[in-house]
Amino acid sequence: MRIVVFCCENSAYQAARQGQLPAEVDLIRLPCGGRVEVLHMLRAFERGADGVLVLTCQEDNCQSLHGSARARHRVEYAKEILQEIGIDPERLQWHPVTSNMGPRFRKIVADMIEGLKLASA
Amino acid sequence: MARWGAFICDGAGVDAASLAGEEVVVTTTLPSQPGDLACKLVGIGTRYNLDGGILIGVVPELVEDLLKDSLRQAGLDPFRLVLVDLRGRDAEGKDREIKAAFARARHLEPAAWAKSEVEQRALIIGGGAAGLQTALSLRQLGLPVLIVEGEQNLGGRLGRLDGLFPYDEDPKGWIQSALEALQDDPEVEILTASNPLALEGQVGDFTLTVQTPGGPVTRRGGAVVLALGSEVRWPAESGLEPGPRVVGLSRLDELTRFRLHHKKVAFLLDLDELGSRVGTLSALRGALRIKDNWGSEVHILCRHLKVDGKPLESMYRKARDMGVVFFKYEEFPKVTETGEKVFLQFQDPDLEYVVVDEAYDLLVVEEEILPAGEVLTEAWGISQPANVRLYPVETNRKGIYMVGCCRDEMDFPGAIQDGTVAAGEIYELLGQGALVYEEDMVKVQTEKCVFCLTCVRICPHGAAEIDLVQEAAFINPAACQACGMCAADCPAQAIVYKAYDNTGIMAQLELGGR
Amino acid sequence: MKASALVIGGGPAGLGAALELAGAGIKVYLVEKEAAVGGWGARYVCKATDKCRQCSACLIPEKIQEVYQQPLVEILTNTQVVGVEGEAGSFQVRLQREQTLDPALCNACGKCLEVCPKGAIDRLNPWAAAYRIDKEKCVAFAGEDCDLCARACPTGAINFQRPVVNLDASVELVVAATGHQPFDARRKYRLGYGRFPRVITGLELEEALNEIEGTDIFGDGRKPLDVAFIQCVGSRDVQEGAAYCSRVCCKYALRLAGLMRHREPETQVTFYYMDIQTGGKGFAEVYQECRDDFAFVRGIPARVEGGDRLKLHFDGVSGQSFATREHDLVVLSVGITPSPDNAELARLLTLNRDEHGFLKGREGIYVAGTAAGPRDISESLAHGMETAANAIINLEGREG
Amino acid sequence: MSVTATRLDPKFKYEVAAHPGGEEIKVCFACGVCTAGCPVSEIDPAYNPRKIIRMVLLGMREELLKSDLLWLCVNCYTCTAHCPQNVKFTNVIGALRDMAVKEGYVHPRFSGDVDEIDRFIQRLRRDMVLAAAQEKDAPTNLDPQGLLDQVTGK
Repeated sequence: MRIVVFCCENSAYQAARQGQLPAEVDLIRLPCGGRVEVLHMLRAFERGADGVLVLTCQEDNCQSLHGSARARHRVEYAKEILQEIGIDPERLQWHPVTSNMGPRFRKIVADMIEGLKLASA
Repeated sequence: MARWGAFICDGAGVDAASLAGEEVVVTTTLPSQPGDLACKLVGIGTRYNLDGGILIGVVPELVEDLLKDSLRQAGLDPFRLVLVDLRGRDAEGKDREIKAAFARARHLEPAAWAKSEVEQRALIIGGGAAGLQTALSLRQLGLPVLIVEGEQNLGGRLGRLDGLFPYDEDPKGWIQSALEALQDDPEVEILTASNPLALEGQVGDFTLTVQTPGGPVTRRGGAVVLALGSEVRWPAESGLEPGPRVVGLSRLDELTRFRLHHKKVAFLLDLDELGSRVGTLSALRGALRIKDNWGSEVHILCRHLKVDGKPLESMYRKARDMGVVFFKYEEFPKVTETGEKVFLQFQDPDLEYVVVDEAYDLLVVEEEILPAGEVLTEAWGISQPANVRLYPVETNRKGIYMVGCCRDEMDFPGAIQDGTVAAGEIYELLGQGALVYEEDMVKVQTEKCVFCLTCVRICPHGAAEIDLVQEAAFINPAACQACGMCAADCPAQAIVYKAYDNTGIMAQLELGGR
Repeated sequence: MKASALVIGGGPAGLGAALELAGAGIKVYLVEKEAAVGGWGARYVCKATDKCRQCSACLIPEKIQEVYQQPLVEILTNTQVVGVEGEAGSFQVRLQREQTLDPALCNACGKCLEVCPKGAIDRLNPWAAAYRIDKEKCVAFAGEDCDLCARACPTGAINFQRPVVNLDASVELVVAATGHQPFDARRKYRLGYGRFPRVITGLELEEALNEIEGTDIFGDGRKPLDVAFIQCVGSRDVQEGAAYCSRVCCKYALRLAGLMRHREPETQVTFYYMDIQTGGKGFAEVYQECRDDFAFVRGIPARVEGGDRLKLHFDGVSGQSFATREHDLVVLSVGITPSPDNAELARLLTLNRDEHGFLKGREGIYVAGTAAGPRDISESLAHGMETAANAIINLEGREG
Repeated sequence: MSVTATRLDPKFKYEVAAHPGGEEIKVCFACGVCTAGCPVSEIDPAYNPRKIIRMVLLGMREELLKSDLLWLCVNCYTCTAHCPQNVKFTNVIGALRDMAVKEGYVHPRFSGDVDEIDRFIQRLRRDMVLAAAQEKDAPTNLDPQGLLDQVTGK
């Protein structure tokens, strides 16, 4: 199984480093949630990812003001595309994770893995 | 082909032999002390004529900038340093983390640094306490300033106070000494009775157009400080009308200078649900003066008394000790007015069965304090939302700061703090006389740009501009704060963010699953 | 600017001051007596619900990273200031660094944790890259012969033979950002802290929520679903020598309550308070949003009785005068009190203290953050910046 | 109940403050800890120290001085120990009782009776504690009524 996690380096990327990461996780560091493109998320699925997470700052806590909001909108749009091509849109999720939310990061990843295992069983 | 070195920190638990690949010309282990590490890295980089390095360790981010700095000093390209953080990874995770780093490294292009001269002058709009403090601090740091003030005199709301001031300083005296420090200084220009018309340019080189009594003038500066102050507004929605028996808190200063024979005075605070710390401060100060000067019976009605600031709790206690009675109302009091008296009817929640029905000679009402100049900031695309990353004085745009009451309700020490902090930030930005930035960090491929203005519209930092000569968008490298939003949103894929370009991101995705 | 500065304390104010000073080209010795920088702020939880609640706790890891990346800041952990001599513009400072565990060598592999019989090795905060030895618990520091951890350490980071080093430095200015002490809730005996396990302080709730997702903070499956917050514990209290509002408690308590409710929507929250302080940018909105979700009782309880549930004796106004109510968790919103080190610091740095015991600066020695009075994280950061800016101004004045 | 302006006496709080024992009353900020810890309030919620102070500050002289509640305080000083502002409420009650007598709201004899009751209660308390103490090794169930009968000689 492979989970691709797009992380804002100001927040989720730091949270990811607090504690053990499951082997399934590939972290992709971005300068801001606003950098993530629909294309990146779709390409991740195309290259074999079972789940994709886009983890950014809280929306009103983004260094670039609208970066997190834009990331969320793009995830919503990409989910629609996934739906159309027959991939469960729940495989793609956006969550806000601030830099000091290590436990939350691990829970989101664990929930995703759990969900994927259930879906494939 | 690029020549890469792989550097493995002590304790990373990675076998150097496993990294052998064609582009790796040297692998070595490194000490963990940041200083030693930087030295060794630079030494090896120079000796093997490397193009870049992959640093594998635990928490290498902590030393990232330090290393880049050392590399730059050694004449190497700091932007071809890829860090691999192995914290929290098992053997398989480590392997994938390293592979992804190599994938990214192959696509990294060297960075070019540019340096541009800046205007060192700060353009301060607003000559109240916060604006004056910014100017004073900047002058002490040796930077020139321009102060633009709409009124005839400097001082703002502080200048209209007389005695009703709960701090050690005397407001008039403070303004006087500020003026003395500023007015004969050749590096200070003060434009009074003047209003800003337009602001153009970017950090390091702004142009401000000001309407002065003698006509419009333009001034250039490297930073802009908005010290626009606040406006006092009568709380009309409360249904109260100002009159001889009902006055606003802001009029209390002039009123209490006279000897009046009001036997009973009431203060009504928190009309807009929450009220302000500043309002409570003036009310307490006013109540104490009324007690002193008039000997009246004073009642203060509020929802929550604000005590979270230095003199507040002690003033509150002093007021109680002098016999001021406080009521914490839950339901807004019923106010009726006859020619001679103001009647307040309210329930005292501390005595639930008692409805107090009192006649007062004077009712002092807390007004709303609203930030001033919102029209201006909106027109110029400057904002300071309640975002902790901008606290205290930064705005969405680099080189533009907001200080004092135009960004939050604030007392005098708050305004002083804002002014000082802003001056410190400007000194850091402009003190060296030049800005250093990475050229083409975010680059517009002019041939692909279709002039759709998406980047101009979405750039949160106002860094995207239109270059009429090139007929394409242009990301101002000095103002850019490297979020990459424009690159993500450009419909023509014309914008490339070098360190995080699509090829690099895609290469990391190419690795595939197991 | 060629100058150097000593910043004592690596909490929010110290970090803010160090970054500001270094930004102006001043070499900074950032001295922290604990094993990692970050201070109290590094132990607080992110209180965001669906929205950011502007608690600023997330800024701490970022500022830590920034100081590590700032070449002009030399971070000295496990270090204490033992002597300061001289005057503004030329201080000679003497530092003492205890280095049994060298954080630069530690890679947090965890081997020492496994062998320590006393559980004396831990991480000071989740962002600390290295472990630390808790000297209170470690038997080797108590004089016993034990070096299990040192033998287990693969990198040689732990070495009990490593001597304490003395460092001398010449600096032009000193910033004391030595922080505060949370009020000791045991002093309010009747509120049951220290006697009943489910009476905790706000700080303990912060740390507990920081370590888990959800609200099962005791790990016993009994999620607290009926929570009482008692405000002004050790603040606005003449008897405790704290005749001031601590400024932070209303904010953190409301945010923590909001967070608990966000994590567990069935949570009932009751606030026992005198006045809610709503100052600070954006906080009024936070209060207005959560006001309808919580019960507010204007009255401070006098007594908490233990049992299966905790029984509070209080006097509420508006028709509930003298009453008792049961809750399954009581959180005491403890205030900010002057650090117990302040007396020693005042002697060492020749500083005065204000009427409450907070430090006051003098020429060349500046006091920042909660060492000077109650402040929250962002206010401390800003105060650190202001203090540093003032220091730079005075330095410029002296040079120019 | 509505209190009209004419019946409120703003001078009352100063008079109480000028009376020995009442000095600190004005600094009360109504946190309610006094009532929350009061053993009398626990039995009779109508007796409420916070409200009594409020009545003084508001100037409800007559309602307060003629009130029976004034005489319920058992002088245990719990409120004084708890008060964060150092209002010594037990002393305030003393001052108010004094004023009630002086201003003729109660007969001076009544004050003496209250003293008698207090002394009697102290004796009763002592006897009950001693009775319990004598049997402290054996499990006992206190019989207050029996003890009361014993003390009053019934």
